[in-house]
Amino acid sequence: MTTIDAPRYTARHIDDLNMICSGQGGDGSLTVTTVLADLLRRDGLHVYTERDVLSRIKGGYAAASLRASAPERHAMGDHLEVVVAFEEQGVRRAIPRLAHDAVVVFDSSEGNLPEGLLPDGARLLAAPMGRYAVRDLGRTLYKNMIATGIVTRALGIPDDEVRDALRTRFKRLGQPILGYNLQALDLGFGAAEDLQVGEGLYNVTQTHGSERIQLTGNEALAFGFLVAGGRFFTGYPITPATDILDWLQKWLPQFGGIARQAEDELAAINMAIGAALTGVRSMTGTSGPGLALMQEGVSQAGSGEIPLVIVDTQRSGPSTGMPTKPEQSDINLMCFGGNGDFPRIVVAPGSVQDCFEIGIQATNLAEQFQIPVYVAMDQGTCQNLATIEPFDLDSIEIDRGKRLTQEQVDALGRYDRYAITSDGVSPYTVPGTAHGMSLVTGNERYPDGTVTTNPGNRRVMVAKRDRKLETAVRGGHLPSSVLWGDAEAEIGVIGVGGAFGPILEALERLEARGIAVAYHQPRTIWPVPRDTVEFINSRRRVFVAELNSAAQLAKLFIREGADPAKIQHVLRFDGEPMRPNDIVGPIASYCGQQ
Amino acid sequence: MTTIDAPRYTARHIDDLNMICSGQGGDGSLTVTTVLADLLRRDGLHVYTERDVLSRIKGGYAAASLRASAPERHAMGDHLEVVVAFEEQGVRRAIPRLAHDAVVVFDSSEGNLPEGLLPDGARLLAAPMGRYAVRDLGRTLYKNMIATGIVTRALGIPDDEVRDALRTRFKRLGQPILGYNLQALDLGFGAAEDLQVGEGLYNVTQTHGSERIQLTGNEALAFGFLVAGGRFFTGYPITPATDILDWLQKWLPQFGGIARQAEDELAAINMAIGAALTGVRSMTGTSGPGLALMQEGVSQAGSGEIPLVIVDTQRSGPSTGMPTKPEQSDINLMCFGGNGDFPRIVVAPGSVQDCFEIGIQATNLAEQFQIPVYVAMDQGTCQNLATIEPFDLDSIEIDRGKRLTQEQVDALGRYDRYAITSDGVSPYTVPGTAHGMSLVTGNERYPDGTVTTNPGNRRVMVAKRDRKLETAVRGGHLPSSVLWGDAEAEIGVIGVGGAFGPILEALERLEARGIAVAYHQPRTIWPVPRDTVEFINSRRRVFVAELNSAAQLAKLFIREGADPAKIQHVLRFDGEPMRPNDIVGPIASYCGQQ
Amino acid sequence: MTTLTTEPHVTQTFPIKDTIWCAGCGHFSVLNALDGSFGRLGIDGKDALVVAGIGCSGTIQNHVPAYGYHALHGRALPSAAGAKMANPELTVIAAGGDGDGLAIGGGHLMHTFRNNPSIAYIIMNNSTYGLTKGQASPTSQGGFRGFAAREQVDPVMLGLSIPATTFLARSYSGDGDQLEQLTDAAIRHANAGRGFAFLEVISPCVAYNDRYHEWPAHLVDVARTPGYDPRDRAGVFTQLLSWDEEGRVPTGLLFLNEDAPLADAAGPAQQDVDPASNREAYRKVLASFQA
Amino acid sequence: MTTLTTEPHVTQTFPIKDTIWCAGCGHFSVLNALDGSFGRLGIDGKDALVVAGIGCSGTIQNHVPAYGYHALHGRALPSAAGAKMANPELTVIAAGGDGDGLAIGGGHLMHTFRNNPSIAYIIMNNSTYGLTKGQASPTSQGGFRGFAAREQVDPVMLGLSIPATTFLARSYSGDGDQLEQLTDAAIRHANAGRGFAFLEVISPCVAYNDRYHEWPAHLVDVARTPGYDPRDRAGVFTQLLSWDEEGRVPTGLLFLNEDAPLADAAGPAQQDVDPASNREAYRKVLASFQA
Ligand SMILES: Cc1ncc(C[n+]2csc(CCOP(=O)(O)OP(=O)(O)O)c2C)c(N)n1
Ligand SMILES: Cc1ncc(C[n+]2csc(CCOP(=O)(O)OP(=O)(O)O)c2C)c(N)n1
Ligand code: SF4
Ligand code: SF4
Ligand SMILES: [Mg+2]
Ligand SMILES: [Mg+2]
Repeated sequence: MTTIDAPRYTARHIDDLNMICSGQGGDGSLTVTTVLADLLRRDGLHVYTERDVLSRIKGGYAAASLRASAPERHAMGDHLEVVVAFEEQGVRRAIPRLAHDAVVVFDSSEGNLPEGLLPDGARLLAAPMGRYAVRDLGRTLYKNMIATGIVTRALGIPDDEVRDALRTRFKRLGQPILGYNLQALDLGFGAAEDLQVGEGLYNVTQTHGSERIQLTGNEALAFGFLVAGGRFFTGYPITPATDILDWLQKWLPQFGGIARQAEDELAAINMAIGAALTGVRSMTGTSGPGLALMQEGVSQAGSGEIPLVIVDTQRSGPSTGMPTKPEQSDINLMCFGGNGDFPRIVVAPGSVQDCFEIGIQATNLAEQFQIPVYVAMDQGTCQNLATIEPFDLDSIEIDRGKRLTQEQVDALGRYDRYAITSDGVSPYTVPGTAHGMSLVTGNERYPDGTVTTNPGNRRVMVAKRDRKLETAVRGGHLPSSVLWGDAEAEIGVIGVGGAFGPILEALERLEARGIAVAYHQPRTIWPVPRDTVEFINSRRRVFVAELNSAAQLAKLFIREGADPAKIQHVLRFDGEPMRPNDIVGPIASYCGQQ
Repeated sequence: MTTIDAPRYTARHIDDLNMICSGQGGDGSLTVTTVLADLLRRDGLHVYTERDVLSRIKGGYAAASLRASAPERHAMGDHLEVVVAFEEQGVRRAIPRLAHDAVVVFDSSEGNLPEGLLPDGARLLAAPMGRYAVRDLGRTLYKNMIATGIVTRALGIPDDEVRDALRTRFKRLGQPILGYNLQALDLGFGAAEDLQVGEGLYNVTQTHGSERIQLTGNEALAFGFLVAGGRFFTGYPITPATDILDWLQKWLPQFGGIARQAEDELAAINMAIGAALTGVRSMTGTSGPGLALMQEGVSQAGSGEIPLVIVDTQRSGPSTGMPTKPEQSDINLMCFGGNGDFPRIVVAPGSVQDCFEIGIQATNLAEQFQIPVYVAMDQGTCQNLATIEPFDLDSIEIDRGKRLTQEQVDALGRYDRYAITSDGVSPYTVPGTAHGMSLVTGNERYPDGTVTTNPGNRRVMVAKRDRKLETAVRGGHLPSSVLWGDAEAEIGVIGVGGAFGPILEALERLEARGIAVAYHQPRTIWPVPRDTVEFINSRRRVFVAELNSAAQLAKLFIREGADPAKIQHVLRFDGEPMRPNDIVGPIASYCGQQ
Repeated sequence: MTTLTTEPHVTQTFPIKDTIWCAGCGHFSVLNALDGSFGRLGIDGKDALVVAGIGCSGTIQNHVPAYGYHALHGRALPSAAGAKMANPELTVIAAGGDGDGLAIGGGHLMHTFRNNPSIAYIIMNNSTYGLTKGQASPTSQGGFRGFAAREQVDPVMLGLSIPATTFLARSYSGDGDQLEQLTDAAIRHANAGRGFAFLEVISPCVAYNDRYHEWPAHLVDVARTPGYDPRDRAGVFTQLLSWDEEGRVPTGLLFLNEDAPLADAAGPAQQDVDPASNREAYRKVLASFQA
Repeated sequence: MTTLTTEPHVTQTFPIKDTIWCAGCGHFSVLNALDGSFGRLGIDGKDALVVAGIGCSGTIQNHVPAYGYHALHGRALPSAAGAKMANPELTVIAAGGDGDGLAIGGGHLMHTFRNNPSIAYIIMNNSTYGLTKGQASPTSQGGFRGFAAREQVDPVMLGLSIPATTFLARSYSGDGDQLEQLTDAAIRHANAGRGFAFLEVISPCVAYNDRYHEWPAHLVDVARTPGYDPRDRAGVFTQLLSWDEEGRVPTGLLFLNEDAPLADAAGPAQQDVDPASNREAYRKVLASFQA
């Protein structure tokens, strides 16, 4: 470790900045990264953020990470250029990931970092920020803006730009809070001066593209649902799904829609079903424990042929597990939960862009096929924030499936809610339509909706329901797989959601090392796409990267015909997000490299 | 069809009688078969019964079937020697299955059977039983005992034996009900005389073995739980699980135990968990819709390492489906339901004897491994009644796993509820034990039970939980597979529960046709037994017979390494029980026979 | 009991004759009253949705000239509330048994009282689980004993305990006239946007808990009780408690709160989902992500 | 608020210091009262099980010197009831938040009142979902408005509506003495086999719904209200309603029914499961299948 005596560093130009800010829950680490994200986004960089918090409101280790890069990134990198820590443990946790010339901004109110803790090359910017905040502003909370001032100086961002960003971000808080924050910022600038940061230690490349939008996967998905005509949402608070409810409660009413907090997940899914019966495009969202509770409702939607979108923002299980941590361990539950055999679709977005597109597609699919459609998210995919090009709002298509108008019903001699059709999908009416009255039920039924156990009818009805998926697959209606990297490579990798970003980045690094890899990103996981199975079976080796301990995804592919001998599992299930090196490592070593 | 003018038939001797009695729900068909079962069981025959009812209390087609045979049978045969029908539709439904010389007892109160309906060889015994009952006894209900009188005469059973059986069976009803029933019986005997049944049309072979017991799979399972020390059961009424609750409500209190109807399935499983925490051996039971609701609780038991037995008496799904009909379509839900990854065991009894043994084993396993253990039943396995040798009550073994005594706790320097152990199982204490206090939680936790998201701890804890199944497999603790038929045969068949009896019988018939078949009966289905996968992979072709449309069992084996190319699916999902010919047919045709 | 009078005149798509009920089941009367209410209230069945739970009672929707939904066991209320929220122009009627509505569905009942959606709900209380063959329900005393403290849970008392409650009534399958009146009143209350209209009908199960002969002596019609004021919540509670102690079970319109503000009647949610006509508004949303 | 006084003296196996709570959270007082009750009532923690739900409140069991179980969200009551049924000799205390106990767990609360198991239940009511960051709960008025008609569901009123209810109390985190007394009274009631003892504690969430400064002016202690009779169910209902209209929230022992028959105290269910000692009895069962 070196302490800084003089501004003897010349700023390194970087176009990929990885930063973490950590402290106790309530220390305001997230705000530091939010302000920086605003600034760097305006500089035209792509911004990506992650949170790492405990399931408690105040206290306990809490961190927010930020990546700002010229190329679009969907995950944190492996190395950290900037570390901001309000506590020593934050520094300790970051050490394994420090870049060779990392800047460490440390709140020394409770004492200095132990000598020798930081590796050589790292630059320590220590100041008693908490003490300054209490001394000058009366509340320790403002230390986060002092840190912000130090960091922005270290990154060579002009002070006025930073003040501007604060004003925009804290507008709603009003005076005097905004004023205190600005004062704290100045304290930070002062501290940076004392620490002789000079013109800055890093120089972050600016690019263009300020039209970009910045949002989380949860927001993108909810927005996709909205533009697809989604007008009804019910949920029950649960991390990390709550944001969807929040977002829709804000926006849906402005479109004549309804977003409602139900008394529990059973009510949530059954309210959504009730709404769907009236012809409203309807969605519910939850995470693992809530999804477990919803299983009877999903089976009901499958049996009764009721269109419904169900979002599962997966988190670490089993049971309550680690509620704030990412995982992909409800894949089995989505594909195989519910009692009895019924068709369902499970789609899995990777990027924030995917979340939007798949939000639209899922909403369409549910109604086209009168079927429950799961959107498989994970805590990272949900809550990490990215900067992307604005969505195309001009080519949104809505497909209401076989919804009958009054004229069509009138033209029919006889209307059967569950009419047997060659594509498995029966025309439907909604209440308000004359002569279209129907009986919808979760029992087995004749085409007219009356309950029966007639064995012949049963066979026909089961086959009819099963045909829906065949139709969806044959017609190319399901979100398609995407092939990234070297299509011809003998080595393949597969992963969804939180594995998407790390895999994309791993691809680049492997390419740089001369290892060609093809990345097959399935965006539908049930029914298992044929091309996924073919991808596996046509390569020499395929690494299936997933955030769970049981290889749920890989086993799903094996069940549907993938050759187990080709598959190598890359499993992460310790609550940490996947990192590019989790993928680079095993592939490189398979190729005989370290 | 021949009408009977004179007793020109000589009684055919049979040692395998298949009979069905049908009418409207409430007509008392089940009582007819019950009385006959009592009689034939006393004659030393093995008795097996099935019910086929609708989900309604009165009215609608309802039937009960009975098989009485010298060899033990676990399913109905393909042909019916005796048909009793209070309605024409009962005859019509039975026609495809009539034996060449079947006896058809028909209530002609509402008119005769249409001429030409019955095939040649069938013998019609028609009488206006309903009218007789109303005329002589004032209530149409008694027609079922008139029918009983005709049938027992047709089977050559002495009248006094029949009267005796009635007296025993209806003891609880008291006079005058018993008297009316006896009168009705006499009316039946009289009718038989008018119909010139003579000494009987069939002669059912008598054997010995009157020590035998007669019970359903549900009863055997509940009894197994009881003798294994099970002392707590909670359930919510649902077909076909309710019998378990009923039986245990009768017997458990006599052993200091508790069986309780909860307000719903969520309460049921959580009450059972609460009881388990006190060290009581605890079970809950339900069917598909209830099981879907219990999924969060199962995941909690998996996470918190709480011993719990969960019975799923599967019925036709999805959702409410066909509540009174058999299916095996919750296999996926049991093996893959619940959120997150956690170890669980799924066992699947075939015969009534299995139900008893596996009831004991499941109860032991739950506590040995502190894990949720599913018992996968199906409506047939649950409710069909069989006559078997009395259970061996002398060699019951109870294994309470690593339960610590006060002395053991006192000897410990430190007690950690979730101590890391090489077999994955941590020693446990129950409330009341000093210094053994523990924190049990569904969150991830340190060995001492305090909640944490520490990644290193997480990895260790996941691995610890996973080791339980490895230990169970390695130690041979799970119910083992049974091999029936010709062990060396190139053709194999696999099936559980309701497929067990039909397969066994199919084996005999195939053997008679010179086709050698090996039947592998897995009695554990999760974790998938290695020998099941090996069985499949070492044969030329394996027929996996199951009661669902999605081949859930076969796919499970494929997922775990079975070669899909070897497997041929035999699927029945129309709500009817599987029949021997469902298996004989495909195997014979595979072997080039018809 | 009563027999069905409806003809299959509204939709040709499902038969409305063949019920699964035992002859004499109390549920026939409820069906009769409900079925007739469409005509009496001039509601076109195409604008109505009847949501039923699971149980013998949970088949009533099959026989009413309206859209019908057979919900999950215990989930009739959230299903019905969801439908009403999504399309407030519909007449939404929920119905089911005492097991369905008070055991597994008990939590939803409490929350429906508090959320007060404008739906009518008819609970067909036979103090037993008919369809699963006679188990005790939350309104049964052990062994179906008595009339005094007749109920382990009295949904009317429960409703009184929740501030938002607006309409509580009870009737009896043996009293067709009162049942018709109260069914109409409940639907009218809901359709006027006054909130959740709760109607319990004592509807004996002749197969497992036949008490037709016992009920009449125990019922007391509040419409014939001088001074009974259904608007006085505390008074109603007190009166009901004291009747309960005497083994008497009140029927009629037991509680009514007309002072509560009317529920919003926003239009149906599904209107106007065409992307083209919403494009500008969607752009506003998009812009919120640029801030 | 108060700080923890307990030392980790009873078991060495888990730390009891580090709570997840924000400084000033009302839950500290509840913990303090509960923790102290073991000593005051002479209960050996080894013979007690504290079952908590999920929420900030749902971590209280980590800090009490007893066996602890962290149940599922909303399922503290059935879990606790199951444990008590299985071993009636245990002191069983359930605890959790208003979201846990009244939203997702509302159905179980009603059924626990009616089944009346001898457990104490402490609901820590902050009228919000603390752990999930401040959503409305069933006791919040829109935007956490008022004191009058303070609650959309008042669990005490709910309890009054159920015949089997035996003990209803309310306290406040700001009143440590009352809280201790009522905590002790609740546990005593349960341990005497008198049934379900329900204690609601107004326990403000300083992060999302901090109303410490507002509460004192609105609380009224029934112990200091002359003529208040907690044994008169109708009277209590009427009084509570009228206080509610005045914007006053009563605390203290609000309702007590000591006339109810004592719950059976059968011994622990797990005794004597040895196959050898039960063999003759099992044979009797076997014989029943030979009939
Ligand atoms: C989740 C679930 N649990 C249990 C059942 C089984 N079940 C069907 S109807 C019923 C109770 C019927 O009683 P009630 O609601 O009072 O209606 P009734 O038949 O008396 O009219 C039950 C428990 C089910 N269908 N679903
Ligand atoms: C089935 C399920 N749904 C949702 C959640 C998420 N969740 C955790 S705590 C909580 C509510 C907490 O509120 P409350 O019970 O009032 O406790 P407080 O934090 O206010 O003390 C919720 C909804 C969960 N854990 N499980
Ligand atoms: S069982 Fe009871 S509730 Fe069901 S139809 Fe028959 S009488 Fe009615
Ligand atoms: S968020 Fe509220 S309830 Fe939770 S610990 Fe903080 S103050 Fe207490
Ligand atoms: Mg009922
Ligand atoms: Mg709360």
